[in-house]
Amino acid sequence: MKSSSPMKWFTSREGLYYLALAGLLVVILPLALDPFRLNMVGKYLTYAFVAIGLVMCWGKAGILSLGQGVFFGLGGYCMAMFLKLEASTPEATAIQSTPGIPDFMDWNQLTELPWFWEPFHSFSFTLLAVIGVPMLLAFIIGLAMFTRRVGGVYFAIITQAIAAILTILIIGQQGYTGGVNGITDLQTLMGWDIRSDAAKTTLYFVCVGMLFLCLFVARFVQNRKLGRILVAMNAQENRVRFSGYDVAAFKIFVFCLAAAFAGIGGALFTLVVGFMSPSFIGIVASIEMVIFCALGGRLSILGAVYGALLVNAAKSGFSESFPELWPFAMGALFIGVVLAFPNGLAGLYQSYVMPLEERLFKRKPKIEAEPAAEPEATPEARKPAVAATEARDYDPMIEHYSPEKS
Amino acid sequence: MGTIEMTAGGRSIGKGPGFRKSLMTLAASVMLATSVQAAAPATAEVNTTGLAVTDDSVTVGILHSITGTMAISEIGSVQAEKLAIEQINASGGVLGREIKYVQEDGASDWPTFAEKSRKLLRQDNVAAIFGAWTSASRKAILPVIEQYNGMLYYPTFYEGLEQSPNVVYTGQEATQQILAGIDWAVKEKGAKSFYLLGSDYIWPRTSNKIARKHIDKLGLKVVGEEYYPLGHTQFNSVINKIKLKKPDVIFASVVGGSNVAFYKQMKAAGVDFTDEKPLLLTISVTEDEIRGIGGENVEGIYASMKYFQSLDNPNNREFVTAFKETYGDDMVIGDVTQAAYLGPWLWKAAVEKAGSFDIDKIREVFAGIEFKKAPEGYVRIHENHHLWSKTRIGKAQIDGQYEVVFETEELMEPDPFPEGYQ
Amino acid sequence: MNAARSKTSDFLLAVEGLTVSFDGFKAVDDLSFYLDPKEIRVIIGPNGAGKTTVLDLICGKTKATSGSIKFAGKELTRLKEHQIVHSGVGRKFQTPSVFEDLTVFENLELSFPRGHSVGGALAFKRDPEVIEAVEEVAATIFLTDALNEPAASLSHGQKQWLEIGMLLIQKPDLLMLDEPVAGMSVAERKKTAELLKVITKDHTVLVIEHDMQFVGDIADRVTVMHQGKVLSEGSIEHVKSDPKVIEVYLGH
Amino acid sequence: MFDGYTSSELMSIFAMQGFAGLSLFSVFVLMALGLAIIFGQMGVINMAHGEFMILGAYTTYLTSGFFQSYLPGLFGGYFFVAIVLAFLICAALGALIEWLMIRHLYHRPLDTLLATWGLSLIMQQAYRSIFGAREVGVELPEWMMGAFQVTDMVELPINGLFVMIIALSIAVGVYLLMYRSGYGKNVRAVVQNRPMAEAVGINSAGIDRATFALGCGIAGIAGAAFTMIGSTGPSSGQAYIVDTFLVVVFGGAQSLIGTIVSAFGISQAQSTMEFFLSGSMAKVLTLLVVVGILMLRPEGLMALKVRR
Repeated sequence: MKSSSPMKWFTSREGLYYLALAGLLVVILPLALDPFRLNMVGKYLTYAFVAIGLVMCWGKAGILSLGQGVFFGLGGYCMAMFLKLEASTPEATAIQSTPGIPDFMDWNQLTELPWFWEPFHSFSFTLLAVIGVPMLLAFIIGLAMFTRRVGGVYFAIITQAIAAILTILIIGQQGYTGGVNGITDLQTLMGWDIRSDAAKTTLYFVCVGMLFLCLFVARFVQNRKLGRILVAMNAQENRVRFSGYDVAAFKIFVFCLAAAFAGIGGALFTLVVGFMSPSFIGIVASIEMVIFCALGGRLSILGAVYGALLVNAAKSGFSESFPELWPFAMGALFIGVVLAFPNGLAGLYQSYVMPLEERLFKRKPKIEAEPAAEPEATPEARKPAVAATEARDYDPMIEHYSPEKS
Repeated sequence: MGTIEMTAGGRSIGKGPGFRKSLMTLAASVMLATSVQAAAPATAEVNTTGLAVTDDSVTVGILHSITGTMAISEIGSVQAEKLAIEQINASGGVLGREIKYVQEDGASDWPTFAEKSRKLLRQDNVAAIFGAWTSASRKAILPVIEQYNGMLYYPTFYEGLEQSPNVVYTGQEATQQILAGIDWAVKEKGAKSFYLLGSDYIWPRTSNKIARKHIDKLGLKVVGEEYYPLGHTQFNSVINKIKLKKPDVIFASVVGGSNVAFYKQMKAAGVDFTDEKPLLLTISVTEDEIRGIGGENVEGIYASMKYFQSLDNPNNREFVTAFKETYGDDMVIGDVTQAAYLGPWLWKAAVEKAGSFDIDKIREVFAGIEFKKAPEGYVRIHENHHLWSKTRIGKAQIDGQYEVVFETEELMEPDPFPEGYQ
Repeated sequence: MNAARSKTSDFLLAVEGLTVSFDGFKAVDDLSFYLDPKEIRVIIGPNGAGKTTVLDLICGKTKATSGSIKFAGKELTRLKEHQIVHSGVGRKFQTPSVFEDLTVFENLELSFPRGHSVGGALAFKRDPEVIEAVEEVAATIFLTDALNEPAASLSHGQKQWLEIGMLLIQKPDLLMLDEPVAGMSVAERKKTAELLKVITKDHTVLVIEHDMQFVGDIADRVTVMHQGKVLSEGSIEHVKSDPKVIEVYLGH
Repeated sequence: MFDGYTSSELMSIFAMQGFAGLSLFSVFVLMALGLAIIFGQMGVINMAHGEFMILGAYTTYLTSGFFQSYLPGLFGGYFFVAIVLAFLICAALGALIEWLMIRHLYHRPLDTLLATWGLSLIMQQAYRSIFGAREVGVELPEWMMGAFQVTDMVELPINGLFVMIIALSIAVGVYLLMYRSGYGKNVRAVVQNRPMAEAVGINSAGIDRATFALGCGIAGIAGAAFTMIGSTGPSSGQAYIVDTFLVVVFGGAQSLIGTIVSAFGISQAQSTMEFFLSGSMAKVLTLLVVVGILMLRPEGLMALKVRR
């Protein structure tokens, strides 16, 4: 990247979209909402991580995983284990028959910490595990499935089965996992009380920060050649294969990437909400996560963030005023998003709002033309066409700039 | 205490007018029963912590799942709590203030419970929360309610191992339910061997652990212990195992939809519970569950709980009548529903004893608070925030009701951390 | 006569005893043939003769039940598809399969033989070398003016060319084309024949085609397949006059 | 665990355990057949399959109530009426859903999955609004209760036998329909080559609708049968989702025989493991084995090896 290009990027149309999201999350919401509501938004944002992963994995590469909750949950459990160990000091747990181990272990007659809990005394290990454990599982699943060309509906159902297996396991092994109650009563992160309003607000901003980090990683990937390969793979898998690409490796990569995002989201969820339970791993939770992505627009990473925010806000709103209607609304959302507007909000934005913007931008066309004017630019070849006629061609949020013009 | 007579006038059918009439009858009778309310004390005196208390009202929260899978179980609790609140209001309210409630839906989703409890405490500043059903939802609420120093009245029988200064447990903890039940089976039915069967989560596992320890102590045998995932619907294999082991007692803590499958398949496999070979003793099937299972499938099983709808005492007759008049004649009332009904009354008693809505002041006076009008008879709050209560054994009838066949003589002491049972 | 030469390694491609069966049905049955470097070979045959399956087997899309495929001394039957591509075999499908969402430039760039690993694809930069290669191929396939068009907007014939171009940029030693002129206009056919002539200057080409006129225009040798086996092989005149071939095409 | 039992006792137990496996097998067959037809023949994943089953169960519930009130003399036979009604109602709803929703999504299998999930949410909540959140108890006629005494020890539950008979009849019926009738021929023609089938005058849209309706109708029958052994509540259908899909996928998508074989394999594995292990672990192990085999053999047990 040229030193001058970040500034230019921020004034490009795509940059403005990012700025708008940042403005919403960093300025408007914190000012407009009390700490309680802001904390709820923080919780919604943790789902946005999963949704971004799904955009990459499902929207771009066509791999629909109905088991993203597994990775969300694993990330969350890793963080919860660390926090639980911190909360279970020998002093705090003095009334137990074995002080110093988490309370639920004591209730289940465990007398010492299981070996796989030990490393979670270390915060750096935990941070590594939050990303590493989901990625490792994704890698194993991916390796087994993609090299054998399991895809589409089969993959979806198998991931669903994995979600079921993990849920039953966690619930069944309650001495090691906390069972159906999950890991609860998490209080401090390295001595810092995560339950206070100030901490919740801080955690909200940490969420926002991490979210943008993930957005930029996702954006980087989709704008590199790798991103184009993912899209190409979705449409013409064989052509990609016979252009000399190991399709399985790319699928594994993007599946692991989505798993890592989900893991980060899960870990932040644990911090924001203060506990983790198997109900976020199961089938229902996992499929709900898909709708966040689908509503936002399955091809748009920014759309995914809005999708996660809107669906969850609607869910909270509905369940406060018309709880019985919520499942109807949610069901209608699934059907509507698939039948009526398959490209979600981003697609609608592109078809209805963008033309308006187009007219506004016309007045100062400089902004868009500028990047092409860079020194070593050779003519047309440097400027991939803008003509995304079909909605599914491009991420609508970024289509009007050129990925390789650095 | 003056006895209360439900007059025939209060029994008109239908929700609207009948409800009001029964309330009026009740109000009149309760007014008679309790001493005449003194003029309401000043708000500043009774509320020093910024709760939602005004000169003529106080706001509480109701937090149960009314959507999702748990709605089945929790709706009865909501109804009972609302009924209690209406009745208290009709009798003059609490410290001269009318109770208003904010109801939130936990949606069978634990973080939602945490979120909603935070909302109730932070935004609505409720003076008490009546709510939660599953242990998981209570565990989710717990940190929130402790952080903001609220008070939760939790109605479900549960596994124990908890004693929060911010929770009042109006249901039984595991030992109260289990020990009396097993003792009864051993003494009255001569049981020697037991088969423990439950859904796979903390409450059945903890309950069975307590049961097993107790059976060991009595020098008797546990011949099998088995758990099935929540929602499991195929029990043929375990039925065969039971037939192979021939236990005297099946001690069952299966919950939810699995229950229906389990009892139907037991019945179909030729097990006639009325033969009591083996005898089935459950701690999870209340009258509510029987509605889904079908009375003909559970006829003859025994349940060990503190409350059955058929309990024959004036308090309960009155409660059952009021409940049915409010919510319809086809309603049944299970153990948890009754425990939920206790919540608002115990809270009222505590507030009036403390002379304040402040949580800290209420907490100090909890120990020893009695509720003589409890449908289950008489309850008293133990200093560990659980209730002293009697345990009863009911025998299921084909009409879906239990016939009470045994009742402990004394109130059972609640013991959430039972020494020797962990 | 081919069998006598089979041990020598001066063939670019040597297919021997190749068999594949689908649930007992032998789509390709003990097939052997050999390709010289820089040869243009056309495979013809009635529908269901197993022509496309042969290409599928060579490029690894279908795994052989038995037999061997040696390419420049390498055994292909054991390699994965992308490894076969990397060893120098390019395959064009019957229906044009280009990336419709991408521009012509991006289509070609994607096939450029660099950055084919995951890491490589992340690090890939559009440098002058790439641009030069793309422009050169674009010129060959008559698409210089369409470089920035999305592939979806191309005509059917242009898509066929683009796909050929995507093979060319990989610089393969062997190009396999499945009915490259199917559905093309007469003018496009002519141009395609021209294109093939250019290509064969430095590639070996294996073509499946029905259009006998076109076959005559381009083929060095023709292999006729029938029911998974080689029916006849030789120059176009030779096979045209082979009674077995006439029987198969006209007999029924 | 077999100490102290006589060999005849053990024999009886094994006989009954075998029967348990078989009744689980028939449950799986009933669950999976409808889905297998829809998925195998149309490539559509119907996530609302469980809800269609529950619709059949509620139909049975209503029928039983109707007979109790108006035709108490015929109560013993209500179940047969209920099965027919369950089939018709579910099939009708299925046809409607196909027309409203599914037909727009044939080329997008993953989207049908999401849309039908939405449908399942709506159906669940509708049940909750209409029938209440609680499970309903479906009363069975007297003759279906109890067991059939084979020997002193061996007792076979009558309703279990009945479920088996239904499963068997449906399986045979589907086989005849698919392989011995004109309709079946048309279905198979559409599956193999849609444009060609259309060209020879087969109404492929009609075939699709009929197939979807048939699948849903069979789900309805399954639901009716399950009132005998399971619970009927708004969300009872969800309990069946994963098992059902795994049976179908494990069997190989386009093979009805495969579905039967896979149902047999999974049910036997599960019921055997349940006998020797705890229920939860048996379930986990069964799922793991199935997923493991699917990873090794993604096309399922019986998929035809065809040119891709």
